[in-house]
Amino acid sequence: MNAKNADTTVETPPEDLTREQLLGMYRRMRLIRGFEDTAKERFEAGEIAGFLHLSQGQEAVPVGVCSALGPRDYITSTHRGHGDVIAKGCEVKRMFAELYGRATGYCKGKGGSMHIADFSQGIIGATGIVSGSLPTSVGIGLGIKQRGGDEVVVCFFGDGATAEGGFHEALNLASLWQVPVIFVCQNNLYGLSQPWEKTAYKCDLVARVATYHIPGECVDGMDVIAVHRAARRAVERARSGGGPGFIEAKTYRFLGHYVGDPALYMPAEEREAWRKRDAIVKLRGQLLAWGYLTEAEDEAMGAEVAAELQAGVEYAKASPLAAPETALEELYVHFDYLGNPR
Amino acid sequence: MNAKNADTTVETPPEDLTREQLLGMYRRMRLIRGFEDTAKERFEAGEIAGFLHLSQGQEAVPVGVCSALGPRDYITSTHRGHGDVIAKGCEVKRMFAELYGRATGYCKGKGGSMHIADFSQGIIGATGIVSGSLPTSVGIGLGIKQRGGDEVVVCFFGDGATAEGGFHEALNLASLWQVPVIFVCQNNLYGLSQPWEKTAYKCDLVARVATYHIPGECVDGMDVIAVHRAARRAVERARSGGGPGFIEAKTYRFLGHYVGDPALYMPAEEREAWRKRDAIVKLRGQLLAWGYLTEAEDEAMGAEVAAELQAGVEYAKASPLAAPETALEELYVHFDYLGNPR
Amino acid sequence: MAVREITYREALKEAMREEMLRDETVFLIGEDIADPHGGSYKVTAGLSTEFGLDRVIQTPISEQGFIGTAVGAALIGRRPIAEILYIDFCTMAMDQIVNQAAKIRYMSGGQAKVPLVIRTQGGMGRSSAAQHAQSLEAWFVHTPGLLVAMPSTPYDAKGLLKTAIRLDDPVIFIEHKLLYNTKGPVPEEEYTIPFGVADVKREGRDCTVVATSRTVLMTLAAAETLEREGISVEVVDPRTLFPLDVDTIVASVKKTSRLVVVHEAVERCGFGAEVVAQVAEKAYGYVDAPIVRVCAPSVPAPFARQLEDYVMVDEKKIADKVRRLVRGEI
Amino acid sequence: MAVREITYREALKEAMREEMLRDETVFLIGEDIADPHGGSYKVTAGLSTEFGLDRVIQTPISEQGFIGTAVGAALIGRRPIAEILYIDFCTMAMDQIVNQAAKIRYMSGGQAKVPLVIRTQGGMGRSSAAQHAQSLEAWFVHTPGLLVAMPSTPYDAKGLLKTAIRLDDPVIFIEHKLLYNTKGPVPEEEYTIPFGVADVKREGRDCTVVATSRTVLMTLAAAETLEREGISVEVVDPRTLFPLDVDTIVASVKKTSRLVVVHEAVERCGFGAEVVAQVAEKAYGYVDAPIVRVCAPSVPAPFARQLEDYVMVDEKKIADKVRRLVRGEI
Ligand SMILES: Cc1ncc(C[n+]2csc(CCOP(=O)(O)OP(=O)(O)O)c2C)c(N)n1
Ligand SMILES: Cc1ncc(C[n+]2csc(CCOP(=O)(O)OP(=O)(O)O)c2C)c(N)n1
Ligand SMILES: [Mg+2]
Ligand SMILES: [Mg+2]
Repeated sequence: MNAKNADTTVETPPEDLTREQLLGMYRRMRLIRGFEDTAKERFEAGEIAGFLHLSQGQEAVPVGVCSALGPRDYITSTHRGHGDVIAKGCEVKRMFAELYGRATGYCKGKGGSMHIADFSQGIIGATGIVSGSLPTSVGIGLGIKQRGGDEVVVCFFGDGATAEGGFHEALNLASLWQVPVIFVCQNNLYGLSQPWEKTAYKCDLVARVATYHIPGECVDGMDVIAVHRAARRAVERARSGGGPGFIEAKTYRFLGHYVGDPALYMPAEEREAWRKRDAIVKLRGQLLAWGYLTEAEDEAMGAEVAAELQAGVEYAKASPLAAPETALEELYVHFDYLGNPR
Repeated sequence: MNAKNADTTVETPPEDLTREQLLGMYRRMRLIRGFEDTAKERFEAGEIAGFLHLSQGQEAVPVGVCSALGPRDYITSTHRGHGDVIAKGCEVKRMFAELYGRATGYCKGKGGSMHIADFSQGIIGATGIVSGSLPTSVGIGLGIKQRGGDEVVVCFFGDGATAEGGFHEALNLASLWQVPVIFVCQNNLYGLSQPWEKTAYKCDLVARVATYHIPGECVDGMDVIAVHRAARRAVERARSGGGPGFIEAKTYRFLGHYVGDPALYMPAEEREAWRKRDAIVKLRGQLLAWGYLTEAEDEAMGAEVAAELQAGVEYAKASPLAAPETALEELYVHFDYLGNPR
Repeated sequence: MAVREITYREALKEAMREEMLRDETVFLIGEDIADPHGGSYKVTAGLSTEFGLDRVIQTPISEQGFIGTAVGAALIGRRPIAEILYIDFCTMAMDQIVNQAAKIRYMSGGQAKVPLVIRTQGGMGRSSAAQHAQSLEAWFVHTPGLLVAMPSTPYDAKGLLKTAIRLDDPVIFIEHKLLYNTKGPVPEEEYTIPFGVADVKREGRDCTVVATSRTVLMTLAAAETLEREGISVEVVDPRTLFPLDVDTIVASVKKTSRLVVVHEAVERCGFGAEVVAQVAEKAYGYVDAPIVRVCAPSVPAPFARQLEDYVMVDEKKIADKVRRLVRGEI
Repeated sequence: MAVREITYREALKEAMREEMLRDETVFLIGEDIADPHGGSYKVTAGLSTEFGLDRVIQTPISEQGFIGTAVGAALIGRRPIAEILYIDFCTMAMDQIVNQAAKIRYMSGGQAKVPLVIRTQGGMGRSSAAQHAQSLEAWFVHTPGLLVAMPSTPYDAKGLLKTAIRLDDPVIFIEHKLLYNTKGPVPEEEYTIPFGVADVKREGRDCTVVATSRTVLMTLAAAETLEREGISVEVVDPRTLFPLDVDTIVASVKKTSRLVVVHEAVERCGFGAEVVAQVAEKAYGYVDAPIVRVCAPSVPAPFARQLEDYVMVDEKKIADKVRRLVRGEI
């Protein structure tokens, strides 16, 4: 964490962000938190199948980053992607519909929690393969460059992904080709059960990435404004042809790796300490202090978010299940799954 | 190339190497050069099948490195591995036998130029997959550590391999586990047709490797003494439990990627300039200047090497071809190739 | 012989533990396998506590790196058991598995031994979606130099894993995510099961079903149902896909004159095709009906339960196919 | 139609060149494909000079990275043709091919299109040894979401590659290292060949041989020999392994009542097994002899000529097998 972020703790509101923007970010973070809490509850009630990798605690990272993006920009995400895709614009009702295996889900029940995509908003999708999205993101960047566009692509990944070969290959290619990709490492200090310092020996990621001549910043991932600013810098640079960027956001996963993981490997004191740094609480405090939010407004927003989530779950439950035989559809554009031409 | 190597150009003989050692290194370099020249000639005459990736120009690297190894130490190598395995102790006659597809070849005709191995000398073999040997070498290092041995393993690879994910994964694991592996990058400035600066953007390899906390040196690969000293430092450290090391040896491939490659991508002036820096010529000059070698001795050595090569080719040609049906043998230890138990 | 009922998970763990005690060169390597996590499917739980972190080595998320590490260690005489959590992630290490582990012995003219076991698991049934529910055994059976085991019961799991660990050839050892909690009898005493010996899990007269992994259990259940209908099914579990005990399969087909091959992997170019091809050649003239397969249709695994159920092999699909075949409706 | 004789290499290059001229979103990406090297098999020679280095993108040795790059670019509407120099090196990019390219459309519920072609080559015959002579098509046929083409002639190569480039689905396009210099008639005029349509390369009565890639040429030569002996062979070249034109194969087998399947890949779990399995199911009752395969024995490719010749499929091995089958000796 570097000094750049210190400014967000001061008492005067930031000059580079409007009240609306800040409230929007706050609401989005709450929506993510609420989505994750609701999903957990519904999963534990047995209504949702599969795995659920939740991101409570990390909300400031996707929201800080995606608030620096435009609607035509792209993101890619991971197994822990709910927050990323909500931050970029996914509607919770269609996400719930996906988790409930409904025809109205983003992927019509075929993808589930780990693979939510909304191409119409540049949400190219999440991959369940650790590091799998890094090379793909370079390709999106290359495609943008080829067509002379000014979009950027943000590639979200975890600290665990930095040990994979694809991390290195993607950085090297992005650097050689100077594509508009912003690599955002959500360093939540764990890759499944393994603490970050066991993944990479005394690693300073920003310094490692600098050997590819990719400018990087390490930011406090519990400070949405700090994340947003770092993202804005990287996005502006990439958009104007300045090539790839890198952000390491130090954050924390409040819960286990997946729902059901007792996470015995996370020391209780550590969990406590990070809980106290909750980015949502922090921003709330700032908004109140700056006079951007009253307690009453805050409560109203909470109710609104709760209603949206509630409605989302209802929408999902009321939607028709994806018909079983649709399992055989949408594999190829030009052929059915047996290879008969359409 | 750094200052450390400057000392090898002075007029007084080095104190850390005996005349015998230096003459041994010189002879070994000549043997490799002669092997490569002979193999090329025999290949062009149609006597040898497959590909031939030759290493004329690079001899100082394997010889400098392997002269710092003991017989129980290990090496792994690449598609361009003749020099590496000769430097570690392979006999040219059994190498020729391999190239000629004879039963007396190191791999009984099954491996060929790209896969020569001699487990009895710790020559674990060459892989034709660029970067394929890097993770394997970490495993050899780990195995050594597990059994409490004091051997080291040298992993030879090219500059091209540094763009592969396996490079990063291997460095990271070697660093985490502090295994006795010395990664030796023979940076001959080309990966097939692609110049090094197109492989990695402004890359300082030693600096990149330092981000894994692996000590590295960049040496003049045309100076066998400089290479040897860097290797000795790394070997001593690794042998005494100091963990992995890295050497980048700047060298040059005098010929094309494989026999038959016109290498149009290598500028003529560049080739000329590097030819003038021939490591064999340099060492010869030093040996003469230091009084370690007379012109007559040099000539005698040349004749001896030529005779060894000549005898090697004859041995190969006189050896029986590997019997065709042996193609079905030696796949499994416990089963024949159809799965019938032995 | 004293026999207890234990789970498939416990059977696997016992195999590893016994071999680790017997031979100090045996070690485990993989992601998240050490305590307190003890592996995501808990197969290795407790072993790092018992044997220490030098024998149960955790690795960063680097499949290419740690499989390569295991190959290298095996090459100098260590006996690594590497765990790839999902067979889907083998895609990250295919070069080390296929071009290095499988080929080094052959390429070196028999100099190398690669006493490596790669434990992994596959299969559908947990709504894990496309990247966590594949059954990729056919790739490895198609790779000369590898041995492939796929146990269906706790007994087989333990006996085959112990053999795998002792063999000097690389073994891909494929478990099933829905078998870990299944129970079965396992002797207290030490035993091993040779590779290449099929197990006739049920004898029958009317139709031979060759099934692998969890589909063996489904087939046994289907056979019960069919028995009540007067159809007698012989269930052959090859246990190792390579070496494959073709003799037992062919002998069974010669007896029943009908063959159905079952697996969870997608049908196209799956292991079942190889079984059919071997029988179509070696039992020609003995087969009195089309040879059919019950496999997943060739689509990725979908997420939603009803979609996954639709594509996944189950007892009913197997019973239907056998019934129709025996009745001459196919 | 004006028809010239050109090589397989030229046919491939023409296909790429024409499509690059027709559609500016088509681009090439791969190692060493640009001039002056122009690709190690020279298939792309000249294209970077004509289209520039933005359309013919050279990459460092990073198969995972550049295949992933191609996937990403395809996802936003570009049409990459990626070259993996040897199919053996696909092992470095299996995750991007199998878990990403093949599955993204399905996983996203049909939102994605992946108009990606991966050109690569396989096969034995050049003493390239174990890591440069594999034939791994079966892996990709076993992967739902991919299409797989394997042309045997210049005509097919050009027509199929043009189709592959225009399709919105990912295609694994597998060439053969010993076909590049073969010549054949190719029209001057534009044409394409649909995927999923087999080509009966020779009509015959006594035996159907399904062969792929270079083994089609070997089979045609064997058929000539056998014709002189009075044995009439029908040679079916599926051209695309998926979609597979089963109807043409089954119709042929129903006519000849005998089937031999030929490919260079190792036999065990190869593509041939799938063909046998389909026929054993769909042409049951029409086959009058064991169905046999002529493939490489399941060992890695050895280096030495005499060893490689021993394992490699050739005209003689094909002729022998067909002859014995037709004579009832198998
Ligand atoms: C290639 C691959 N290896 C292993 C896994 C199993 N796995 C899923 S998530 C995970 C941890 C990922 O850690 P990180 O990248 O830090 O992301 P986080 O879970 O912390 O968000 C692991 C090991 C996987 N999905 N893909
Ligand atoms: C994984 C893989 N990709 C591509 C190739 C093809 N290839 C063989 S050697 C080579 C160049 C290697 O360059 P470098 O590592 O610098 O070694 P050098 O040839 O210079 O010794 C390439 C691209 C390969 N053998 N393996
Ligand atoms: Mg993490
Ligand atoms: Mg090089």
